[in-house]
Amino acid sequence: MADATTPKGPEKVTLARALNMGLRRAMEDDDHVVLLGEDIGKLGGVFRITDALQKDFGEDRVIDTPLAESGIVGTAVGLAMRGYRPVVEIQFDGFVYPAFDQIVSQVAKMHARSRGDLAMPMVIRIPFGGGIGAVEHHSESPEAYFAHTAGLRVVTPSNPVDGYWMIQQAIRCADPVVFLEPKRRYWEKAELDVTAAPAPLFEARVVRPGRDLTLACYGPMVRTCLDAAAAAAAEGREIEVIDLRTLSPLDFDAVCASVERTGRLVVAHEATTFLGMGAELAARVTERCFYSLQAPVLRVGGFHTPYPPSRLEEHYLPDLDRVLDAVDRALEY
Amino acid sequence: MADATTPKGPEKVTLARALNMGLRRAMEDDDHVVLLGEDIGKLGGVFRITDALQKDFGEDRVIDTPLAESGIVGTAVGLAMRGYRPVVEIQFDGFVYPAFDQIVSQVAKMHARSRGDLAMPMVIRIPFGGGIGAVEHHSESPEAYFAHTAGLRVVTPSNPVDGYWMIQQAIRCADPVVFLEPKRRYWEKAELDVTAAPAPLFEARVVRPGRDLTLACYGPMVRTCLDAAAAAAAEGREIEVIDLRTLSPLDFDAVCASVERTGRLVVAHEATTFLGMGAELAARVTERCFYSLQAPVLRVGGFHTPYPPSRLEEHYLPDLDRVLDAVDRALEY
Amino acid sequence: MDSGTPGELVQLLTPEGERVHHPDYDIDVSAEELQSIYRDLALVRRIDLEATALQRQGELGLWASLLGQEAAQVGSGRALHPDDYAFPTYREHGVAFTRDVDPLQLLALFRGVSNGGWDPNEKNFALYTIVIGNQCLHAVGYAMGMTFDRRRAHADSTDAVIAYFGDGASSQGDVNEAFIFAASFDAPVVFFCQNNQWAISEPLEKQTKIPLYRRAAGFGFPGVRVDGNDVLAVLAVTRKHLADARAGLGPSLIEAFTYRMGAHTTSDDPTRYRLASDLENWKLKDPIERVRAYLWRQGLADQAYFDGVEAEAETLAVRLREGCRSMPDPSPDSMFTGTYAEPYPLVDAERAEFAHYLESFAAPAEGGH
Amino acid sequence: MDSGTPGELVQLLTPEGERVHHPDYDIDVSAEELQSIYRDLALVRRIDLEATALQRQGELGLWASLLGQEAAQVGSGRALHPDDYAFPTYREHGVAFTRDVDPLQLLALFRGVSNGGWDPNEKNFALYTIVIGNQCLHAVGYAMGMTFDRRRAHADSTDAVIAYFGDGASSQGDVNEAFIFAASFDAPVVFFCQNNQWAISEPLEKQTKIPLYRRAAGFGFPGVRVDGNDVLAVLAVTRKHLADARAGLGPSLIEAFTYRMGAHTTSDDPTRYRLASDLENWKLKDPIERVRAYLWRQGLADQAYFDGVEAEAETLAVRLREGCRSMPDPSPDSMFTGTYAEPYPLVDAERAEFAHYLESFAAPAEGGH
Ligand SMILES: Cc1ncc(C[n+]2csc(CCOP(=O)(O)OP(=O)(O)O)c2C)c(N)n1
Ligand SMILES: Cc1ncc(C[n+]2csc(CCOP(=O)(O)OP(=O)(O)O)c2C)c(N)n1
Ligand SMILES: [Mg+2]
Ligand SMILES: [Mg+2]
Repeated sequence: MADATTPKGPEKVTLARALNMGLRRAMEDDDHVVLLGEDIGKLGGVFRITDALQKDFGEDRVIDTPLAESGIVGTAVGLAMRGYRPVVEIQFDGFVYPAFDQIVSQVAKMHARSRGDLAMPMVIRIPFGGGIGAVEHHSESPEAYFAHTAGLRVVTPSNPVDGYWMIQQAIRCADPVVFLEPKRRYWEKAELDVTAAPAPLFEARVVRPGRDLTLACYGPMVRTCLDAAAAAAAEGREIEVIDLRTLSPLDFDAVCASVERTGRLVVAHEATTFLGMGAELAARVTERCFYSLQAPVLRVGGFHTPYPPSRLEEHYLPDLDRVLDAVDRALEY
Repeated sequence: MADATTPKGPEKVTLARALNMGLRRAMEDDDHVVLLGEDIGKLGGVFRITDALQKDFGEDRVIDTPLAESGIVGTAVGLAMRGYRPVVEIQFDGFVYPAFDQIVSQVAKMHARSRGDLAMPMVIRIPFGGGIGAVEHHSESPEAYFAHTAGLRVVTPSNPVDGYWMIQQAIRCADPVVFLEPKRRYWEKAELDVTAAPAPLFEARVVRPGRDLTLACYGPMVRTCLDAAAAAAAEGREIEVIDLRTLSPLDFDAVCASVERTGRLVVAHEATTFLGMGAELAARVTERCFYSLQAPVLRVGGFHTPYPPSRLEEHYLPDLDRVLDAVDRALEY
Repeated sequence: MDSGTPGELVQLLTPEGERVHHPDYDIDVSAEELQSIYRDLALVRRIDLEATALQRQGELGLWASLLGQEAAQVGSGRALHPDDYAFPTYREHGVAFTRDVDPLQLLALFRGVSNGGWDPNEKNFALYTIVIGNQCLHAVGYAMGMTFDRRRAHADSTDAVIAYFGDGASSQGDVNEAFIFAASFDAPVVFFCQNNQWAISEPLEKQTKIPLYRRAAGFGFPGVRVDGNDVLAVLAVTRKHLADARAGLGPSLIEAFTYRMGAHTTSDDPTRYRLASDLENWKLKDPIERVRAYLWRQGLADQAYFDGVEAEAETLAVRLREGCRSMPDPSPDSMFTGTYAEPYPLVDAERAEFAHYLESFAAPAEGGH
Repeated sequence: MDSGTPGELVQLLTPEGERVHHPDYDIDVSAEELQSIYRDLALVRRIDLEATALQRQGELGLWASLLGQEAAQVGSGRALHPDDYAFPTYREHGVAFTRDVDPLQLLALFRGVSNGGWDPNEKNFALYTIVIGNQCLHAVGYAMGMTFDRRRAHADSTDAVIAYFGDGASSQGDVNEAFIFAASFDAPVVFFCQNNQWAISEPLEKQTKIPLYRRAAGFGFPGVRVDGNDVLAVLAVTRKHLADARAGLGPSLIEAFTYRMGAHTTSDDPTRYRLASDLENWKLKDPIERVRAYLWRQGLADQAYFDGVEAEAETLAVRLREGCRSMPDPSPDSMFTGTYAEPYPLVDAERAEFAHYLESFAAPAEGGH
C-alpha cells in the first residue's frame, strides 16, 4: 500500500501517513531503531502507522510481540540497555496501563538511578483520545499520568507536519518520550515538505495569533480550537491559539508570553479536567502572570466520569461550542 | 502483641495501632470485610497494621496472597462481585503500579460500566510518602494518579483519630477508596476515643485557625504544616492550616471558605508539584476566589525528579523552612 | 511449532458427524438435548451474522464475530449450572446466549449505547471485558469467594466459575497470575481458552511454541485440549472439569482448539496476514454442520425440526434488526449518574452545569449547537 | 505440597562434602579453581556479615542478607563469561562479587547514598532491581538484542544473559511474561530462581504447589532443580544452560533450592512466622562448610590457605567498615542532574531555585535551618 521510498517534494499526506514516513526515515537514519508492538508487522498496526515497515526492514526491526504490554515495555528497556532505540506501539490508550509499572518504575527512573550511566532512549507511541466511535478503553486521555511522572517526556503532534518531524525528534531524544497520537486526526491531511527544517521538539507554537484571549490546547483539540477561534473572529474576538505540542516539559514561556499580551487564558483538552494538564497550566501561569491575568484561567475538558459509551462522546468531548462558552466566560471578567 | 478486644475509653495510640483497631472493628461489624495482601497474616504486615487479625479472624478473612499486585486487586474485584468488601494492602507505594491497570480499567470503571448494578466497595490501603530512610520505591506519593482517575476516591488520614475512623468509613463506602497512609507518621500518637462521633469522611478540616493565609496540606505534611504555622505565629503571622483529608473528592468548599477570609493560599505536599494536588487546588480555588486572592496560590512540593536516595530525602521533602519560605513569598504580594 | 500429538485432542463428534468415544470424557445426550444444542448453535450463528450486517449498515460501531467458535461457546455455556458464574471476553456471544442475555444487549454495547448491558449478578454472567486478561483474575476472586461461602456454610461442595480468554490473552501477566492465585487457593474455576489460532494478526506461534493446554501443568493443575468445533466434546469436557472444581479439586484449563473464521472485528482486514486456504480447511470442520449431519443421519431430527429452527432464527433476526435500529441513545445525563455509587460533589456540579449548558441551546437564541 | 522427588535435585557435592556424580551435569574443577571458589564464598559471606553489622550500627538504612545463598550466587556468577550480562534482584551480592562490583557500591545503595552504584555496562551487571520481577523482562529484552546483534554479524553463537529472581517473584506477571517473550523469541537467557523458601513471611506453598522448576515446561522450555547450596552443582548446571542459550537453544529455568538463613532484611522479624528448627536443618546443609570439608579432606588446601582467606576477609571487612563510614552524602544538587539526559527547563529552574534557597541559610541571617 505504501511505497518504500520517502517522497522528496511537498505532498498532501495524512497524519497516519506522515508518522509512517517519519518512522521509516528514523529507521533509515539509525539502524538501531527497532519497533515493537502488537500487530505492527504484516498488519502494519491497527491504524497502519507501521505499514510496510516490516516488509522493508525485516522481523528483527519491526517486531510483533506476544500480547502483553508490560512485556513489550520491559523488553524494550533491555533492548535500550543493549544499545537499541526501541519505539513501542501501544495499540490503544486504554491498554498502556498494564505497562504502567515498567514505565513509571523503570523507564522513567533508570537514568536517575544510574546517575546518567544508562540512558533510556525509548519512544512509547500511543494513539490517544476519543471521537472515533469506539468501544470502551479505546478513547482514553492518559497524558497527565505520564506528565506527572518525573523522568518521562510527553509530546503530541496535532497535524501531519508535526507528526513527521516530532516522531523523528522523539526517537533521537536521549530520554524516554511518551508520544501521543491524536487518533481522530489520523486521517486529516496537510502538505508535508520533508526537506524543511523542523521546529524544536520541546516548544509550543502559536498557531493563530490574537490579542483578546489565549487558548491553549494540544493534540486532537487543536483543530477544534482553531475552528472555535475562527468562529469567534466572525464575532470580532481575536483569540490566540497555542498548540502546546509538548506536555512534559510544558512550554510555560510560550504560554506566559501570550498571556502577558492577552490577559486571559483558556485551556482545552479531552482529559478529565480534575488534575488534567489545564490544572498545571492554570497554577503555573497564574503564578507567573498574576498581575496580567484579568480573569481566572478557565478549563474546558472531560468530565469527572469514565469516557462514556460512544453514542455520548459528542457530549463528553469539548467541542467548538463548549470551548466558546469558556471563552465567553473568560472574556466576561 | 495487640489485644483482641477494642478498648473502650480514650487511650493514647499510634496511627499504626489506630488503623489496626479500625480494621478490627470494621471486621467485627461486617463479616464480609476481608483483607488481602502480602505478609499481612502471621507477620501482620511489614508495618504491623494487620497485627493479630489473621489469628483472630482466620485465613479466609485475612488472606496472604501470592506476590502479585495485579492479582491481588484483580481477585479483590471478583470478591467484591461476590458480595465481599475487600480491603487490599499494597506493601509500599512503589508497588501499586503493577495493579494500576486493574485499578484504572476495572475498579474505577465497574460501577459506571454496569450503570450501577455492580458497586466496587473496595479499599486499597497504601503506606505512602517518604521520610523513613528507605531504599528506592518505598517513598512514593502516587496520589495524583488516583485522584485524576474518575471512579476512584482518595483519602488520607494525618493522625491516629482520623486513621481509626476513616478506615472504617472507607470500608463502608460503596465506592472504591484508595486509602493512603502516611507511613512516616505511623508511630505518632494521639488520644483516641472510640466512642466519639467521627467527622464525615469526605470533608476537609481546619486544624488550626488563622486569618493571614490558608495552608492546605494532607497526610504526612499536616504535622509539618502545623509546626510551620506555630513558628509563623511566633513571628505574628496567623496561618490557617487545613487538613484536606480527602483528595478525591477535594473539599473545595472548605478551602474556598478559608481563602475568602485569608486571601492567600499555599498548598504543600510531598509529591512532585507538576500536576500534583496543588495544581488542581490552585486552578479551582483561583477560579472560585479570583477576586479574593491577593497573591497567586503557591505550591511547595517535591521536585520534578524521582525520589532521591534517602540521604537526600531531607532536601526533597518540603520541611518547615520550605513551607515558611512559600508562606513568606505569598505574604509579600 | 509443536502443535500437539493427534491423541491430545478430545473429540466426540467428528467433522463428518460420526460419534466417537473417549476413555476419559463421554456423555449421554438425548435427542431433545441434541436438538436444543443444535438450535442454540444455529441461533447464535444467526445473531452473529445479523450483527455483522448491522455493523455494515452503520447501526453498530463495531462487531467481534464469533463465527466458527459457536460450539466452543455453546458447549461450554451449556455445561454451566444456573448458580455458576461466567467471565467472558468481548466475543462470548454464544455463552451470553446460554446465560439468557438478550442479544440486543450485546448489540447495545457494540452500538455504543452502553459499556455493559445486563445485570451481571442477575445472569451470573459478568460484563464483557475488553482489556485482555483482566477478567481471569475477577473470575478467580469470585471463585475464592465461593469457597469462603462454602466453608462458612459448612457445605460440601460449591458452585463453580468459568473464565474465558483467548490464545493471545494467554501471554498477559494477568492471566498467568490468575493461574497462580487459582492454584494457590484451590479456587473452583475452569479456565476456558478459545484458541482460535489468531490474536488479531498474530498467529498462535507468537504466543507459544507448545500447545496451550500444557501451560496448566507448569502451574500444577490439569489441562486438556478439546476439539473446539465439537460441541459434544466441549460440553463433556467442560462438565467434567466444572464437576471437579465443585468437588474441591481446584482449577483446570481447557483449551478449545478452534478457528476464528471471520475478521478479528469488523474493523479488521485479515487478507493482510493470513491465507484463504487455511480458512478453507477449517470450513470442513464447521461446528454446526457436523451436528446437523449427525441429527439427520441418526434420524434424531427431521426437516420440520430444521425448518422450525430456521424460522425461529428469522424471527430473532427481525427482532434484532428492529430492536437495534430503534434503540434510543442514552441521555447525556446518564454520563454523570453511573460514576459513583455515593454522591460526589464535582460530578454533581458538572452534571448541573452541563444540563444548564444544554438548555442554553434549547432556548430560542442566536448561535446554536 | 509436592516438594519434588529426591532424584530431581542435581547435586555434585553433598552436605557432608562428598563428591557425587550426575549423568547430565558434571564438571571438572582443578584445585586452584576450587580454592578460588572457596575464597569467593568466604569473602561474600564476610561482606554480608559486615553489612549486617553496619546496619545495626546505623551506618546502613537496610541490608538484605544473602546468608545461606552464597553457593547459588557464586556458582552461577562464576559460570558467566565476561560478555554475558546478569540482571539481579536486590540480594545478589554474591553475583555482584563475581562481576567485580566493589562491595562498597552495594553498601552505598543500602546506606541511601545512591539508588544504583556501578556502571551496569562496565560490569555487565544491571543495577539492583527492587520492584519484584521487573528485571526479568529487561533480561529478556537484552538477550533479544544479543540475538539481533548476532544475526546482523552473521555470527554463529552469542553471549547469554542470566536473570535472577526469587520464589516469591515467580508469581509476578512480569516474570511469567518474561518466560513467554523468551520462549517466543528463543532468547539466550537463563532464568535463575533462588528458591530460598520464603518471600518475606510467605512460605513457598503460597506461590506454588509444585516444584518451581516445572513451571518452565508449561512455557515450552527446560527447567531443572539444583541443590542451591552446592556450588559445584550450581556452577555445572548454570554453565550447561548458558552454553545451550549461546548455542541458540533458547531459554531455560534453573531453580536453585536453597534457604534464606537470615531475616528477609534487617527490618524483618522472622520469629513471627517461621520455626527455629527449620533453620537448624538447613544449617547442616551450609554451602561453604561442604567446600571446606572437601578441600580439606582431599588435601586440596591446607591450613595456610584457609588462614590466608580469613586474613583477606578481615582486610576486606576493615575496608568496608572504613569505606562505609567515610562515605560522603551526595550533594543536594545531584538530585537534579540525573533525572533527564537532555535539558529539562522545570528541573533546571528547580535546581537553581533550590541552590538559591540553600544559600539563604548559608548567609548570616536570622532564623535558620
Ligand atoms: C491489554 C490489551 N491489549 C491490547 C488489546 C487490543 N486487542 C483486542 S483483541 C486483541 C487480540 C486478542 O486475541 P485473543 O486473546 O486470541 O482473543 P480473540 O480476539 O482471538 O478472541 C488485542 C491485541 C486489548 N484489548 N487489551
Ligand atoms: C512489586 C513488588 N511488590 C512487593 C515488594 C515488596 N517485597 C520486597 S521483597 C519481597 C519478597 C520477595 O520474595 P522472593 O521473590 O522470594 O525473593 P527473596 O526476598 O526471598 O530473595 C516483597 C514482597 C516489592 N519489592 N515489589
Ligand atoms: Mg485468538
Ligand atoms: Mg524467596
